Amino acid sequence: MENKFPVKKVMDDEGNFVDNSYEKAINTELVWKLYYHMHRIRSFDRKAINLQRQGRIGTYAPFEGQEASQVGSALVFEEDDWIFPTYRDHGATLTFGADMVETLLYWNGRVEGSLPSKSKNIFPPAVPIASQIPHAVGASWGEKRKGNSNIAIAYFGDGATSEGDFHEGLNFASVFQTPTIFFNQNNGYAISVPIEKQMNSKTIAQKALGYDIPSKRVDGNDCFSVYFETKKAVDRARKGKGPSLIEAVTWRKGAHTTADDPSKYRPENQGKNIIDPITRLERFMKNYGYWQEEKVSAMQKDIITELETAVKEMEAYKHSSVEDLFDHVYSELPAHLTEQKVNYFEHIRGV
Amino acid sequence: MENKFPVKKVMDDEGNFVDNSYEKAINTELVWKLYYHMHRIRSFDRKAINLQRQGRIGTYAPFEGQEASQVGSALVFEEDDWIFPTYRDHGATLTFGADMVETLLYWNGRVEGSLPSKSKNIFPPAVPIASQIPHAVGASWGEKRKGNSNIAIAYFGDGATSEGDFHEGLNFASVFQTPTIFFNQNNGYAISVPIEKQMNSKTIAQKALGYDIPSKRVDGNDCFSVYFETKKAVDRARKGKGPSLIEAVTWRKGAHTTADDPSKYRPENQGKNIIDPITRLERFMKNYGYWQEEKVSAMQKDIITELETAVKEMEAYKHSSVEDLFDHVYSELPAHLTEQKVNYFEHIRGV
Amino acid sequence: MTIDIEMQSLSKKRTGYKILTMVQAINDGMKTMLEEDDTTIIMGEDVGKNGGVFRATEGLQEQFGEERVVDTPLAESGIVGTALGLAVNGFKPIVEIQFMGFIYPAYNQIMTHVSRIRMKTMGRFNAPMVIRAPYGAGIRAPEIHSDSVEAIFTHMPGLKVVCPSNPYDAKGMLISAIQDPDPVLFMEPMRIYRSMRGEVPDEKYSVELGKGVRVQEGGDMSIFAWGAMVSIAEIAAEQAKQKGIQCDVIDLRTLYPLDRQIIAASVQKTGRAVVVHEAHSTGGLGNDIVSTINDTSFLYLRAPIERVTGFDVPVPHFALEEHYLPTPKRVLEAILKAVQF
Amino acid sequence: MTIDIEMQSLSKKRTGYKILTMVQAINDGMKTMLEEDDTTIIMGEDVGKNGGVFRATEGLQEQFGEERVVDTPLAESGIVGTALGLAVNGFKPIVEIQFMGFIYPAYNQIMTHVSRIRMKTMGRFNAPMVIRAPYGAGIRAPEIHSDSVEAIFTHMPGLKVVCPSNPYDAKGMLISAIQDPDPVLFMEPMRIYRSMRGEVPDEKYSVELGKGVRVQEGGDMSIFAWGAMVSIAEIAAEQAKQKGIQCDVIDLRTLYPLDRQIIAASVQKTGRAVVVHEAHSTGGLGNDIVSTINDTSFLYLRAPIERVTGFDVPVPHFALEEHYLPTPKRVLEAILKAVQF
Ligand SMILES: Cc1ncc(C[n+]2csc(CCOP(=O)(O)OP(=O)(O)O)c2C)c(N)n1
Ligand SMILES: Cc1ncc(C[n+]2csc(CCOP(=O)(O)OP(=O)(O)O)c2C)c(N)n1
Ligand SMILES: [Mg+2]
Ligand SMILES: [Mg+2]
Repeated sequence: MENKFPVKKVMDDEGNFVDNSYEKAINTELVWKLYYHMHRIRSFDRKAINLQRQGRIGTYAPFEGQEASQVGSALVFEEDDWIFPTYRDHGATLTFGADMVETLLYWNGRVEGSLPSKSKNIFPPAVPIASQIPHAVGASWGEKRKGNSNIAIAYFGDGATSEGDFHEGLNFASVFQTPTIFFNQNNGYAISVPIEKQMNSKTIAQKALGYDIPSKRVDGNDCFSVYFETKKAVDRARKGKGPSLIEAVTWRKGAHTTADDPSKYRPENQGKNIIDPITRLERFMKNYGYWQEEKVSAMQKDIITELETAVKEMEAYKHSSVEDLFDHVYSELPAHLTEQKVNYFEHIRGV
Repeated sequence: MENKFPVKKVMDDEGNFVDNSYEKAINTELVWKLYYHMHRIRSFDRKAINLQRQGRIGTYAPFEGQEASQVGSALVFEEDDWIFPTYRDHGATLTFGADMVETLLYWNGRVEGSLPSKSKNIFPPAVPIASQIPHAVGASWGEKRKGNSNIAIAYFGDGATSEGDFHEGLNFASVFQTPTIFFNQNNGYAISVPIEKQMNSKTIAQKALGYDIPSKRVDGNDCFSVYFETKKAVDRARKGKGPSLIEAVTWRKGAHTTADDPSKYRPENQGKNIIDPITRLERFMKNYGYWQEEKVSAMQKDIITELETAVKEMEAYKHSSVEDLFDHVYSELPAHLTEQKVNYFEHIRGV
Repeated sequence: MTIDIEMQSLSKKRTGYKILTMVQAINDGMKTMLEEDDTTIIMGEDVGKNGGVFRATEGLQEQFGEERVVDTPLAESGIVGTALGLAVNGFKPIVEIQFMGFIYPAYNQIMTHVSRIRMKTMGRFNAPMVIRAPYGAGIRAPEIHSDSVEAIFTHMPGLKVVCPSNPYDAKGMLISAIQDPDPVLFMEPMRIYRSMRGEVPDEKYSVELGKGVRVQEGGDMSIFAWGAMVSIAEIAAEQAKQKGIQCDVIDLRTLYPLDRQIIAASVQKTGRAVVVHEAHSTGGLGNDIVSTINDTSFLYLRAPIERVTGFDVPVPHFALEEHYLPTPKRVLEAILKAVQF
Repeated sequence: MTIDIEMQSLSKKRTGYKILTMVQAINDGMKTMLEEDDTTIIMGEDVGKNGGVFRATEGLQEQFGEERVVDTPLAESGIVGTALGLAVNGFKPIVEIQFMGFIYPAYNQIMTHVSRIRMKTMGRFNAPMVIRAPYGAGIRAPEIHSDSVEAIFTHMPGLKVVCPSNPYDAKGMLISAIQDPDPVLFMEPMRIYRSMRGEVPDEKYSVELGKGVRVQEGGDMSIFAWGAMVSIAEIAAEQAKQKGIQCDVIDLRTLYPLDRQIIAASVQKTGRAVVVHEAHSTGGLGNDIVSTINDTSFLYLRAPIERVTGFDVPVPHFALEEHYLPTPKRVLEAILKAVQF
């Protein structure tokens, strides 16, 4: 099966074209957009880890190593598309337009962080694995029913493919030919469980065969390959040609979350030979004359400023309101909940 | 995909060999065993429908049309194998050795009917669709762990392939290489929903590709094809070579259950050109010199006697015991349940 | 034949009304909303041509087309999860779960998403969807087909749970449920799907969710029930009347949020209560009603509250189901026990 | 360092005992049974090399091998369903569900098969399996990780539900659960996994399921709690003592079947009761306890029973979890309210 799903690459580890047919499609704007966002989300990611270590936010799920997959895909989507992320896809949502302060708030246990205040259709990160997959099918089916060309993307990991909801979602998408992109980041592990124990098959792409859904394996550390293959799938979906599955073969460089210790289960050198996705793009930029030292440092400065401002805003954010515990459960507070709320406020005030 | 999974046939609709390589493997004993059991379960099935119409049993799920699939597969299994049937697979369980009286009791709402008193490893018919599939994986995994060569078979329908448990079960079997046979009867419908609405793929066999589980499509109305392909899968499993999926393409001639009216959703002539599996075997028997008129009538007489005796026994069966409502929930009756039971018995006695 | 003639004549009694069974009233409620609101869609197993295994969606696909009345694959989690995706994108799905005992595969979707999406997004996304589920024993159905599991849903903030006991309420409450901005689990007592007929207005009307109703008035005893148990309670109340005991029979109708006011008002009048439900005793909603009375009406109570429920055993295969289910006789005994305390 | 030295010295106090945290005691319980009984196997996500996300299975795969301590694919329904297949075929699976909030996908398997297989087969097949599930809020975990949903399992005849509150009980009850011929849901209060240490015998011992225990004695008030709420109840009881109110604090330990005797005996002594649990109020087990008191001790009651519970809202994101959870102060107020009634 592996032969049937070769890993599609546009550039190699050294940043050289493998597939020259993309030469025209790649231009300064795209290169810098990819580079900027990958940088931006990596800085965010590292900052967040630090904030967690300092106790300034809660448990955090880092995505270092997966920037090409997240940025390369997220840049394809348009304003009215729908994104259904997991807890590890805030690189993608930030790229798509989620607010950075709110993203930080999420990791600080604030409900304000699980919805984008902007009018973007970003779903709260799915915590129960694979549960978001049917949602993406439903939302994109809605777009199709309305006669729009908007699509939905579901992000999910290698581990998620084992859950029933993955299967049910794909089957629904196939039957109703919904404009859904199933975007898998195969990062090698589900917490401590390596993919060899998660499945006996060598690829995730082949799992689409059972539904007659077209699928592709792409080098998830090659931002171009991710970008262009996702784009093809998206264009297909917009044209009413139905769902696709993309397996982005990537690598979780760090821990599952800040509460996890990969040295317990991962051989020390595993993955060390994998070239970092940002390094790869840098090599490409240098090889093909896109590199501009000053532009990079200006960019980095901007990102740091943005980040620091966001962290400050997060920390200065108005305190959680206890009302919010009660007020968003129903469209109108039912009587018994009003009573619970009133009693609790009396309790707080020491009445 | 359909081309990749041709429907394997040993004989054609006229009862002529399509694949002569089986000529040696087919002998009088096998032919008559198949014929006898198919006849027997059909007689049972028709009797059961009548009993239901007369209000002598409850809602009943007929399997007419699927006899070759059920008998052809069930005859392959051995004493210590495990069978996980659905509500429509009592043709298979009867063939495997389930008691006929108990089978009737099941359809009369008696819990006594959902376990075979014989020491056969037949699970109670699974009512929640696809839920038995992981059980079969677990039980056969148990056999493997014990170092036995016993296997387990899960029977399930085309509709069942849509449920998450189908997917999770196949993945577990693939990962742990359990000796499990996933035996699908694709009878064209899940109640009123035709397979074209159940899935967009043309075959069920292809659904095994995602797990690297070998699969075959067989003519489910050709008892030989079912028998020999199941045997291959079983032999493989017994040798420690892991699970297989078999799609038996067959046809539900009647209603989903006696409470169902297929004329509401099925075109009148649909399936009328499908040659009945028993007719096909009869043609084969006549074509190849197996037919013996007297033997057939003797057989039929025996079956009728067996059936009538079974119905009598079922109707003379000791009444349901109200104790059974309480006594098998836990290994020991907990205090609160004892109290409920005692109170209820007092209530019945009018104390 | 006789029945048809009777129906005919009954239905002529008042213009603007039809005499319908409960399942017909439910059908009528869906039809009303499909006509009125384009975003309403029906999804489920066998809801299309077949019109549902109970014929609740009969004729609707024919009238509204395959786009509005959708036969889905056989996968409850997929159905509910997909419906949620549609709901947040502006649709109002009415999901049919074929029997309540088959809702369990969808439990994760309902528990972690459908009921929480409003809270998770502070109202930005919400799930105006209805999950219809025929429930309960008493029709000689196969195993698992007869479960009554409201209690695993009344412990799920964000969801509303309702259960009508007659055709009029069924249509009116279903329309309310469809129009409700929150997700509603709509339980349908299949035992009385067809066993009872009643006047149902032709037009659109709604019955407010969250409100119980007194179906029989009396000062000696409060009986609380819903769904198929309401008529059991009524029969027992009639029998109690023969013995000089006047019962207040309350059909709770909405199981979450409970109408605590009607419960308290009745018990404060009678001082005694019997709760009747099909579900198991332990963990059953009856315990919530006991608590409600404890919380609101402690000083009024003159006897322990009696609960007449299904036993703490799995709903049995149907040969024994009559022994599992509450009967008028069991209810009457509970009434007498409370009166004689 | 200091803690280690302290542990060292504490553990020298008595031979045959170790000072363990709850999660270590659970580990010890599993180890004991893996050693004793070859048919015992551990299955779950990350239970192998990683030793579980809470380290409950730490070292067990190393000691007993990959055959006995099995990392499974990420699929709760598959895990439980497969475990049931193993259980009916002579094995004793101990299933780890990573967090109780992820048990929902397995609800169908537990509800329709695990809890019913004995009844369906009149005892021919049974499911001697344990499902371990860390539950509860208070550790700043992400969404869904903090649910307390015993009530959706105490409404499921055929299953037992237990929840220890200290290391000693944890090991002893886990051993009982593994040896029990019936399926047991073993809830582990992750909030006190490591926050408390206690003496745990090295050897195998068992704590009987179905029995609560009095952890503090008093005649004025009964407090019922389990798991992480026991120490909350104890703190409140201490504070009440300062005010001259003596509380009976009962750790129920087994949630199904409830120890009704200990509940009745305590309330019949005190005439007043407070129930404390993390789960939502409506549909919560607290209501069953109220019912049990109603059924057994009506005439003894001198005040309405108070319930201090999680609110009827989804367990919030952690910034607000302290407001969701019962606190000693809320319990104390309930005590005073009942006393002053
Ligand atoms: C239903 C469910 N079960 C278990 C978990 C606990 N859990 C959180 S992340 C995770 C691993 C997911 O792996 P994968 O899908 O590969 O995504 P990744 O974390 O690698 O991005 C697990 C088991 C969960 N969140 N939901
Ligand atoms: C989880 C679940 N959902 C729904 C049902 C109701 N139901 C019973 S049989 C059936 C159709 C099954 O179709 P298929 O798997 O093709 O088997 P067949 O009946 O054709 O043998 C349905 C939907 C059920 N039993 N379980
Ligand atoms: Mg992964
Ligand atoms: Mg079928």
